[in-house]
Amino acid sequence: MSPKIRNKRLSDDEFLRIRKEEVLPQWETGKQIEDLDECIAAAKELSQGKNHALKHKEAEERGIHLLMPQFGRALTEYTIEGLQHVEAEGLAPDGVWIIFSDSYTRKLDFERAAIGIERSRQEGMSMLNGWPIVNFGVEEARRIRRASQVPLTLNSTDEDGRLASEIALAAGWNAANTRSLQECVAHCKDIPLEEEIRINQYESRLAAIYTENGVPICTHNACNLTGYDSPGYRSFVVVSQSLLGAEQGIKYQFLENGLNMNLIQDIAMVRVSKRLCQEYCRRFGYDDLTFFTGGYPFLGAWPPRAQEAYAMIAWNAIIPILGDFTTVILKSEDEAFATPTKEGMAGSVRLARHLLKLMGSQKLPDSEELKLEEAMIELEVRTLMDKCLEAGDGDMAVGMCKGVEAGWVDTMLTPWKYNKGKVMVMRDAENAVRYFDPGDIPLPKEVLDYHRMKLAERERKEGRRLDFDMVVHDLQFASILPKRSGLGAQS
Amino acid sequence: MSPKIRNKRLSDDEFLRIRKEEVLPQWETGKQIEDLDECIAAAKELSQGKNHALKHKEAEERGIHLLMPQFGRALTEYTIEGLQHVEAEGLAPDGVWIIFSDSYTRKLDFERAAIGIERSRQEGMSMLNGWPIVNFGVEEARRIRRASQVPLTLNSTDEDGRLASEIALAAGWNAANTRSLQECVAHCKDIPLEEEIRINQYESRLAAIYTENGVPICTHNACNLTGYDSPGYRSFVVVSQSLLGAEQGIKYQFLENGLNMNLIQDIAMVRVSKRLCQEYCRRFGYDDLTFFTGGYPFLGAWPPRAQEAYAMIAWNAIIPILGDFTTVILKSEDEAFATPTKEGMAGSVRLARHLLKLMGSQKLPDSEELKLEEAMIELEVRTLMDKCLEAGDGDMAVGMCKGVEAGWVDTMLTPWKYNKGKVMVMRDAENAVRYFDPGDIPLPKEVLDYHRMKLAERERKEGRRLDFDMVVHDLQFASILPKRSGLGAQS
Amino acid sequence: MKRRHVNRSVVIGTIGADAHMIGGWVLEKAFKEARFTVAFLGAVVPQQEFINAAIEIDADAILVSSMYGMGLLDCEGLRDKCTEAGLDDIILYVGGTVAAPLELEKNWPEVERRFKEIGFDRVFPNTCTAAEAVQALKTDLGID
Amino acid sequence: MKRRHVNRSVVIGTIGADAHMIGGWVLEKAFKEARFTVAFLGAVVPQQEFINAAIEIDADAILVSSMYGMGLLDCEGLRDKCTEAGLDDIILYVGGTVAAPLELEKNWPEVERRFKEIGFDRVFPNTCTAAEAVQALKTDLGID
Ligand code: B12
Ligand code: B12
Repeated sequence: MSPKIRNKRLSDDEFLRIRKEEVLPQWETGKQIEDLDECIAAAKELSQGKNHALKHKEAEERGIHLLMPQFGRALTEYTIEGLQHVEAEGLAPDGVWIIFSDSYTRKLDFERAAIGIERSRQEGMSMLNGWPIVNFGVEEARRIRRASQVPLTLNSTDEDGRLASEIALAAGWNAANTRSLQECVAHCKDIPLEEEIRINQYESRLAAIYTENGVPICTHNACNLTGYDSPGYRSFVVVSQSLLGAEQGIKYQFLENGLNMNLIQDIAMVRVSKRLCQEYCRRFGYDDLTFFTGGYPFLGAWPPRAQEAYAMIAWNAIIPILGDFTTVILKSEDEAFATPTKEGMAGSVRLARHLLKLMGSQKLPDSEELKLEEAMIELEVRTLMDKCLEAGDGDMAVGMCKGVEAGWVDTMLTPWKYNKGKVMVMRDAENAVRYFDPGDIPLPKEVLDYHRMKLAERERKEGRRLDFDMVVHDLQFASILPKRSGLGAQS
Repeated sequence: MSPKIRNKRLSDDEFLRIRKEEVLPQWETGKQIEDLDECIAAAKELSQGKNHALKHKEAEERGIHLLMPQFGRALTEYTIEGLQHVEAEGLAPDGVWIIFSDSYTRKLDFERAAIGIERSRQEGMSMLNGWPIVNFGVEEARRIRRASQVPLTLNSTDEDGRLASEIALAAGWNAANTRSLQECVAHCKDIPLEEEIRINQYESRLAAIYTENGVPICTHNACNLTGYDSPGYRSFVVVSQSLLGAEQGIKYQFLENGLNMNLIQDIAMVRVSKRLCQEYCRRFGYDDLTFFTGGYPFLGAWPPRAQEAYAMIAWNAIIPILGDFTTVILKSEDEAFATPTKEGMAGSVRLARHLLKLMGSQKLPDSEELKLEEAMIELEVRTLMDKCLEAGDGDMAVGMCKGVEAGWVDTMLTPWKYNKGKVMVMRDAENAVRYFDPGDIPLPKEVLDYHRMKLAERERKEGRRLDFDMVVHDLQFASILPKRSGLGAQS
Repeated sequence: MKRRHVNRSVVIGTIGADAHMIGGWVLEKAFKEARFTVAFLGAVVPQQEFINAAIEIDADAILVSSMYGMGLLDCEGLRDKCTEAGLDDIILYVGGTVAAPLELEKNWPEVERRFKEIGFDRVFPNTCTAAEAVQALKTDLGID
Repeated sequence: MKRRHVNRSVVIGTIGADAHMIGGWVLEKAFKEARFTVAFLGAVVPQQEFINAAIEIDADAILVSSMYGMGLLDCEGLRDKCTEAGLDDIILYVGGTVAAPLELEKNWPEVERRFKEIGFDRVFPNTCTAAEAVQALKTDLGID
């Protein structure tokens, strides 16, 4: 079955029609932002000196790294309090926020979000896992904008983030994601990819309209996925998405690559992602795009104790620093338990700031190993990209849909029913992620052999055959603490 | 003035004479260990499965890293309690202890140590900065040996550690250091190098005698120095000392290289140290030595807050892991304030264990940058070594003494009056340590140019001329916390 | 706990708008390995779907996973719906990171109290391993 | 504090068996920069040497550094020795990581109490910068 979607820029008419008929009516606060010109003018004013895209540009020019922590509470007061605390602890001025919305908002279940707000007030605690931006509406979002010293970016990723992004952008935040496959795999269950692409075309076009009107927007083009994916697949996700975003007119993309915590492989992945985003975009005539890079801390299970969490925070910051990514995204010591507290997040900022101080401009030097890893990832991504373009007759959107349907675009674990899930990945002796079973992915033989060789090294090192149990075990390799060893000795 | 010392093995007679006349009478507990054969037999028995040298050998064979935390309290009970706590938290079985003695003990001021013990009992707190091994004597040391599951090594470094080492070895600990210049520079004030070498010949010979009699002893050959030294100088210190230790018959040396916290430079330093120790020892016919490597966490000023300290702990652990040093030595979050508490040290062990888990066997790949750095350090060390050997007519001990006297063996900061102190070091843009002023060190022009070039990079980056104030500032670069930034924004 | 005929069968899924499914997937493997019949519903599962599946496989227990923090809100009413559907003695477990605010998540007795109040038999923190989950259910069913 | 003629001169050194000298070295630079006469004695300095140097340069103050944790033990008696030597109104400061046990080092009021009891005018934690040390002495001397 051939999808109806095309990778084609939305016309202004079409955009405005969707805006009026589909997006703004999703919830009553949509009415507050009906006048797009007014929204853009307000955004321009409010984001003066706190623009995400420009902050990133400036950081690259100055040769520094930005820190990007995450926060979000059910009530505005709690949220502002948290932002200001962390900014004072060292986030400002060289930082950028990711602010979470809650998961009801992400699923457009604003009625439940309203209940969550109510309950939070009653209990005096945040009973939602983020700030319900749609329920609160644009004025509250502007209040938060004014209260913070650094750029704010919204993370409200799921099927449909259009209204949330509209509100955030109108408040002078950064929002709108270059997403589609990423969202299906990470957060969705039933939505077909072509519908998700359609939804995201709107979001991308929205970002582009702000940009064209003097408020540069840098979308997040992410491949956090489920936290357990091969780097080649991840890189493919951002490269393919970059084309869809670019077609809608996006000029800045922040490539948010989920880390697997192997230094060489992660750095190789991010370099390949950026290089191929540039190359494929140019090939399609999108010439004036700027890509920034960020490392998203490991998105698998975290350990439930402070010092182990600090080990994770440090290693997940050191990889981006050594890899010279623009931005170091931060999780906190609370990760295993709850969305970050302001104290937890301040702790991560302190730790990462100090690493930046200690490390100066130390970078991982080029090496044969890095080149090889890059070559392997690049080969995998090119194979997938070219197969999509072939299947879609030059249209990336069509190709992606066909690839998922046929199962040669595939990853291991996701709630999304359209993913075939034949793929299995596992860690090698150096904890790099390798295909234990590539399923129906058209992995070039060279790449497959390389992965096999790397897994064989683990086999030798551990002195046992690799099996499915190890795949399962690897899911929790970073979260399960050692047992306390007994006080066996006499004294 | 030519020194009387020679790099020559002590005869058994001479050794036993010094033992009886100089060493054992230093304090009353010396009497308990008069019978050396009995001591060796007891040590053999007590260190079964907990031998430092063999543990290191085994670790290298298994391809794992050992963790090496540090502890020491005024009273035996406190000390044992701390060891057991940390061992249970993950140190055992793949760990090794450094146990500190207190500073009175190190200066042979056993009367004051006795007062410190008394005061500690009265106050119910440890009023000494370590465990006064000489005052407590061999039976208490054996009690500690029995209470712990892993090898114990004594750190009682200063002018004269002979009696402390005698007691520790007789208790089945690892002790005796391959030291001389290291001690003068780090801890001494008035002692001439030749006298320090003489004292250490005894200690080295003692370690060798244990080794020859079935209790392999792996001495610490350290270059922690004052924490603010050029890597070339550090490496020279361990390489020169390795020859003095080897001549006395030492078979295992643990090269304890103080880290400056530049990944490439530290790894280069440790590799050069090990390689040149092997090479120079072989050149003098000491063929059967084994060298293990360890990274000693930055020995300059630490930050007074937990998260910054964790950043330091993590980075100082990651460098040894990526550099494939045998052992990761640990400081704790208490570093800025007091000798480590058991909770603080357990925290570091947890953090480092988790890093080991996350990093698997990831190593820093070879690269042009690493090769260049190694080449520069190697050139510096060879120049110093060869100049010493020339000045000493092939005798390293003589050459070292002459070098210090003439000032071409020199470092920046030390309490030791014989060091000329004309040298000045500073950090470059990557935080590697470079000569700002090489004083009278015969630095090859290539090396000097390289250092100058690297410092010029910092000059460019910071847009200001380098000056003496920056030398002073660099001493505290890792310890001074950023000021809390104001809550400027409105809300 | 007295129970009707044991069927060795469980329903597993992640409740509400919650997209996390890896924990459930791991549990599915473990229960299958322990020779249970498993209806694994994946993520984003409405209350009614749990009940339908439980009826279909005649389940001994429903294992609700809730990771994203709004478990307390999402689980209210499930016990009543079970009863309405005639699943009188079905065992209800919930597990994961069930409470959004850290102060609550770290106050485990209070978390347990709240879930017991709304009819759950057991609550598991996310440090619970799959093996421990299997063991708990076996104990409650009085088998193995 | 009423004081005799101010001489703008200080003695700096690390007391006892303590080999740390970097802090003292940094202080020396700072006091010299602030146009003080400085007798810098380095590390491992016995009490008597501080006094001799103070007499020699007619010092306004003795700045005792103690880093290795046994400062309390090492500093006892210094004030009396000063008085004996006729240094009646000399200012005594101590600074660094003065107390071995962490529980004491983090209980700063108690540390201050103890040092004041044995005759010190001020105690500084090791987070004190050289500039702050200079400023404190200037204030006490009523200069600049
Ligand atoms: C991987 C992950 C994701 C993946 C999920 C992929 C997928 N589709 O499954 C992605 C990246 C997509 C994701 C998204 C989000 N996540 Co998430 N995620 C995690 C993470 C890092 C690991 C979870 C995991 O997979 N663990 C591995 C599996 C094997 O273990 P497990 O799930 O814990 O299950 C075990 C036990 O808990 C137990 N168990 C689980 N359920 C049950 C039930 C019963 C009855 C029993 C007996 C036992 C049991 O058995 C399992 C085996 O041992 C956790 C943090 C952590 N724990 O480290 C956050 C975490 C769960 N996510 C969180 C949040 C908030 C989100 C988002 C809202 C985005 C955001 N703000 O970060 C979205 C969710 C959107 C939505 N609609 O749900 C929060 C939840 C906060 C809270 N509880 O208050 C957490 C805790 C992170 C955090 N600290 O902020 N996440
Ligand atoms: C460098 C260092 C060393 C070097 C010293 C080199 C040298 N010869 O000077 C070496 C490696 C040789 C060393 C050895 C030892 N050290 Co040490 N060392 C440090 C370290 C890491 C930094 C000290 C430093 O140089 N700071 C930089 C300078 C510029 O700052 P500063 O000294 O703090 O001085 C500033 C302020 O404190 C203040 N100040 C200082 N004195 C005074 C006085 C007055 C009157 C005023 C107003 C201000 C003031 O002004 C200065 C400028 O801002 C500290 C831990 C830390 N702080 O991070 C441990 C530390 C001081 N060492 C410690 C110990 C125990 C030892 C040893 C016994 C070995 C061991 N067990 O680790 C031996 C000492 C042997 C001996 N006989 O003294 C402990 C002391 C514990 C305690 N107080 O209870 C510390 C705290 C480390 C620890 N946590 O275990 N050490």
